[in-house]
Amino acid sequence: MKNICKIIKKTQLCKEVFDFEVEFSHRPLPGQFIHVLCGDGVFLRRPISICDYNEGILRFSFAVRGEGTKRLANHNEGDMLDILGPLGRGFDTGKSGEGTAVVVGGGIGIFPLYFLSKRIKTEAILGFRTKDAVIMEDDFKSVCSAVHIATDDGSYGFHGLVTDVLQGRLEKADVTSVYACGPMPMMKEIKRITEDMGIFCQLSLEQRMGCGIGACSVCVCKSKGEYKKVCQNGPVFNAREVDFDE
Amino acid sequence: MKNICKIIKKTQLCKEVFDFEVEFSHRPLPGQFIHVLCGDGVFLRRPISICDYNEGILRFSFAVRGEGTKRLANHNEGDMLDILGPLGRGFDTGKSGEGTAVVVGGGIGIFPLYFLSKRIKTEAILGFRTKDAVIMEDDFKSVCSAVHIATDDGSYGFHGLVTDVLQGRLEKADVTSVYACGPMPMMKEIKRITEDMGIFCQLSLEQRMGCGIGACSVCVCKSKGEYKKVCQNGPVFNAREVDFDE
Amino acid sequence: MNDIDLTVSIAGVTLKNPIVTASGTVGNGWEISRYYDLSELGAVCVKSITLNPREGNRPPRIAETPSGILNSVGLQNKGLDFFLKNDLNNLRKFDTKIIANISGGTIEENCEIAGRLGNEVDLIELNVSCPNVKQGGIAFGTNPAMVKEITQRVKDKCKVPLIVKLSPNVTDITETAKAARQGGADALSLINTLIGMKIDVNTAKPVLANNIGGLSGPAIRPIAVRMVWQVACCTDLPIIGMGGIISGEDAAEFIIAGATAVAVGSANIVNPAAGLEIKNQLTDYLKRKGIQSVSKLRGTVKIN
Amino acid sequence: MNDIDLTVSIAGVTLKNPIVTASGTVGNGWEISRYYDLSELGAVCVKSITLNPREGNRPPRIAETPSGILNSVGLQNKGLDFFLKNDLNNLRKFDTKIIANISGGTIEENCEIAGRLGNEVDLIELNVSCPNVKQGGIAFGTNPAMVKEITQRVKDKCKVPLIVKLSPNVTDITETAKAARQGGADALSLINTLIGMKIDVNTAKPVLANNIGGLSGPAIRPIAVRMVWQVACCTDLPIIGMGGIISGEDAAEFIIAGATAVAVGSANIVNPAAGLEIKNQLTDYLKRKGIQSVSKLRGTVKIN
Ligand SMILES: Cc1cc2nc3c(=O)[nH]c(=O)nc-3n(C[C@H](O)[C@H](O)[C@H](O)COP(=O)(O)OP(=O)(O)OC[C@H]3O[C@@H](n4cnc5c(N)ncnc54)[C@H](O)[C@@H]3O)c2cc1C
Ligand SMILES: Cc1cc2nc3c(=O)[nH]c(=O)nc-3n(C[C@H](O)[C@H](O)[C@H](O)COP(=O)(O)OP(=O)(O)OC[C@H]3O[C@@H](n4cnc5c(N)ncnc54)[C@H](O)[C@@H]3O)c2cc1C
Ligand SMILES: Cc1cc2nc3c(=O)[nH]c(=O)nc-3n(C[C@H](O)[C@H](O)[C@H](O)COP(=O)(O)O)c2cc1C
Ligand SMILES: Cc1cc2nc3c(=O)[nH]c(=O)nc-3n(C[C@H](O)[C@H](O)[C@H](O)COP(=O)(O)O)c2cc1C
Ligand code: FES
Ligand code: FES
Repeated sequence: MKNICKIIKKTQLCKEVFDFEVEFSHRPLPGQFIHVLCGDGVFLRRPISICDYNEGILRFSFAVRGEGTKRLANHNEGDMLDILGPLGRGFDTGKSGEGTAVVVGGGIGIFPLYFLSKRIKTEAILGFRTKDAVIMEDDFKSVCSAVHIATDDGSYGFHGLVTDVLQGRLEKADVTSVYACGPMPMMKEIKRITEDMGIFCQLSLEQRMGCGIGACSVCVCKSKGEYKKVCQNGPVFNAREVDFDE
Repeated sequence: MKNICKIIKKTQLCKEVFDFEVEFSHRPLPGQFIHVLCGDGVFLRRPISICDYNEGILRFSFAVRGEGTKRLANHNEGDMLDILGPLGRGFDTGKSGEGTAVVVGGGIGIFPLYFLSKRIKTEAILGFRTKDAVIMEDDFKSVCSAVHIATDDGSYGFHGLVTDVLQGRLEKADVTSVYACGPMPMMKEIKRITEDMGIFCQLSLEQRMGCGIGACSVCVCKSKGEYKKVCQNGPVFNAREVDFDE
Repeated sequence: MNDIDLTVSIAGVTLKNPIVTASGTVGNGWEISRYYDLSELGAVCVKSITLNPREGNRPPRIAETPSGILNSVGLQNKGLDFFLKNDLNNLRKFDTKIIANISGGTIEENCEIAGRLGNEVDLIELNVSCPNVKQGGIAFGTNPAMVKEITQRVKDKCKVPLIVKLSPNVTDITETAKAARQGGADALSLINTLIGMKIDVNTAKPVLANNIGGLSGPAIRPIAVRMVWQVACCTDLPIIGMGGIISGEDAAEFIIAGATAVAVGSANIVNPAAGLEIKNQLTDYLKRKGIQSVSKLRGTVKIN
Repeated sequence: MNDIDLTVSIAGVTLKNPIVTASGTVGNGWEISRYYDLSELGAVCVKSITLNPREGNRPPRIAETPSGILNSVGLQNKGLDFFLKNDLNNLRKFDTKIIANISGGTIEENCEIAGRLGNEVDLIELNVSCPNVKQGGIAFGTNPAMVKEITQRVKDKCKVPLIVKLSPNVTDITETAKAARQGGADALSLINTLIGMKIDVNTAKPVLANNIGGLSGPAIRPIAVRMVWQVACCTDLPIIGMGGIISGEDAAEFIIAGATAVAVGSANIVNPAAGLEIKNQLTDYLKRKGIQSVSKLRGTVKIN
């Protein structure tokens, strides 16, 4: 649904990441996303994950990457945003009841995982480039039973990849489900690891989008040999069904 | 010259007319204009007359017409504007020493005449659509020896055209120069009247502009059988030299 | 709004208003029907249909350009059978006309699709101009002789009026327009997308996996208006005009230039309710101008 | 900035950097030289020159379109004699190359202009693609055989290298590019403007008094990049790429696509210092990417 939403809170999480809270009347599910008009001069909407939802207030966070997110970041409290959503299929949390669930996020991939972590019992493994880019650690700590941070340069937490941390964590054999969102190489590796160990795993994928509602067929990824629409059939897919080597 | 200028005052003169004061370090002449970037999503600059200038503060007023002026009007005090100027050739005030000068403005044509009226002894004849559109009457009263207002619908002042008022005023035979700015039919009529009576007259013309600096040759008007650039050879032309019937 | 007559006729088929969806931008109607009632539209034109399912090009398939979109979907669709069995029944629930856009890779394939569509749909739009496929598509669409031949042969199999969709990637669009007319087209639609490319300067790689794609959106509107005007000047066939329409006034611009109906494409991608909003804005425009019937607006351009 | 080598060579003429002004957008240099030193540019390409003075089309001559400009100046200029006597001497004061863009109405006129220019300028750009004049212009530019012939005959009279400026209003730009090469062109420049039209829906009149005009600006950039890439693939002639360049990264995009130099047009109209700013931004881009010489960037597009 199309909504004109008032920004009620704007904060800056780190150098290039902003956090908005907007009035929003539709209740979303973890893993769903919104599709936002960024302002004059930017034609297409930009997809952003829902980071949290609470009694009519939707939270989303985004990194400034190009023209769209730059224009979006120029908005201030009190401004109105044209938002489409909630869109897409979220995480399947049915499978995570029995054992421990782990969410694995890399960079801007952590945002949808926070909303998910509030709903299920989980541990978090979060990866960042460097210490200054580490964000939302306290948020995750308040909802997860454990939070492991990794940085690429070792300036904070574990020195290395989230996939290394995950591999270590899985050795305990108590983990029954993994939910991940992040850059492609990370997702590919997590698919491999969880498949090898027979662990249920869902990935939230990214693809360049047009409509965001399943009408234009631009946002596809290969799943079981077929092109599926990330905006409609995803963004969350079962890791097993994603074909990365396309 | 290109200037990034801070808006220090924004007022609304009537329903669709806004008045801005900006910091501006180049001293302009009456009749010159500025060329303003209106904001994201508007590609070309928009030409606006200089309405006043005082110790580093430039004033301009504009009516909201289309996309450009709409975006411009969205700016607030404290915002920065990218302004080119002062541009063009202003009014020739040398000729107005001897007798009485009259400025004749129609609608948005009144703005450059205010700056001019501050510099020379003059009476003003100002035309508007209707009473609610009458603006800057007090401004002109404070600098002109007399101010005559005409409205198209007779809701305020004289019921009729500024050219009728002018014709009446010229009967006294003390007027030696006329400066006019307004819609084409008005300008054409003023050229005819002043030519018939042998009175010195200058017109400030409008034409759709590109560069505003004389480089792209789009903004022409016919003058003495040739296309002249309004932005460079004008916007002020001697009425005698303007060929309207093109 | 009821006092204004919005009906238009395309080759004997009456549309309740001139607003049509442009092929490929609303899928087959399922998704946008959640945003408004498709019965509000003059017609729905579906995503290009091929005989067999097509998987389309590799992603990324979209890039944003100044006031425009580049796309390289490449005719992904589930094929004719699926269309006949599923999409069509859904579309029939709405009180609107159905235009089947067909995009076979060969003349024969197009003939077969047209034949099998029979009169299950209200109109057939023959896409001879898709820039995103290797065979067929644009190869037909830029050669007047080919346009005439394919039109003739497909028309022969059509039980409903045939619209030919023209490519703007030509030196002279009046040539292909006239060729389509000679081939027996009942109406023309234009423009399809212009071929474009965008390179990511950080990676030196084209943003689209297909390297090139079709440019649509407001950026191309001046080109589209010019072509609609040129074609309207050289033929009496009804025209469905499109290319960058995002408001009711844009729609009016195409109708003034000579279009009988207009299609909304990229605007749907930005705003799923675009079709409905543009219809309402066009109605407001007609009211403001005191024009009682949209057909009175058609071709009223006053050339300087 | 001195450690980066910006020099490029167009048919043996060395430009100190790849930034050129596009014809018609900076007049003959007088005006923008008040905004920056023209010696900062690789070359200045002047407004199209005709043998005799031309008054151009009636105003209005410009309209804004989404991310673009429509213009219908129609080659207003003071003629060859005035250029030789006045503009040329002024331009010579700057340490930059001079490109004379010539736009005669007939082959003979172009030959005469080229002959009389002799080697007073560094390069001649033959405009066979102006959409705003009735004879000459685009009629030459869209027909490969004509392009070849005019190139041949003008080349014959040229004492300096000849650049042929191609029209984008064609089905296949590689055809006209190859024709120009066969005719003996030393370099190619592309693209000129696309033909467009804008109608004021309040008056139903085209905004331009000339009804149609040439579309330029960022809106057409994806089309221009595609054409530069296509032409670079089919010929070894140096290319001056243009169409919607407003930043250093845009300039880089054209060079990656295969252009040796780039021309800045519409950007000058919005910002008189555009040429200088784009040059500086391109230098920053090269530094950021660690590319020592701009010629190393040329044609580096990694096709998917
Ligand atoms: C389902 C989904 C959820 C997302 N959630 C978030 C989030 O919570 N926080 C966040 O910071 N980012 C998120 N992203 C990525 C975000 O959409 C892009 O960073 C953003 O679109 C970049 O736009 P831009 O104009 O700033 O960059 P540009 O690179 O200038 O964008 C150019 C075009 O590419 C597209 N694009 C660029 N990067 C991406 C990308 N990674 N994924 C999809 N499209 C892209 C843009 O949408 C635009 O159409 C999400 C993406 C998807 C698909
Ligand atoms: C020298 C000069 C001085 C001016 N001074 C003033 C002033 O002090 N106050 C004021 O309100 N207006 C003034 N104008 C008119 C003002 O420039 C236009 O109203 C404005 O450009 C409209 O832009 P828009 O985007 O809102 O309208 P649109 O109609 O959407 O503009 C579309 C295009 O047409 C051009 N255009 C439209 N109307 C005019 C016009 N009347 N003259 C020139 N170009 C036009 C625009 O610049 C733009 O390129 C002046 C014009 C000129 C040439
Ligand atoms: C994402 C996308 C997919 C398209 N797919 C098709 C298609 O399958 N068949 C077709 O004939 N045209 C297709 N088009 C072209 C549109 O129907 C239309 O001709 C073009 O986009 C111009 O209109 P617009 O500027 O309003 O989008 C597609 C356009 C877009 C943007
Ligand atoms: C106002 C204007 C005038 C132009 N005049 C000429 C001209 O006289 N000769 C010519 O060859 N091209 C002319 N052009 C085309 C430009 O040189 C250039 O090819 C085109 O604008 C595309 O580049 P751009 O998008 O950077 O403007 C003109 C363009 C504009 C906008
Ligand atoms: S973005 Fe249009 S189908 Fe997914
Ligand atoms: S606006 Fe460019 S010459 Fe006047």
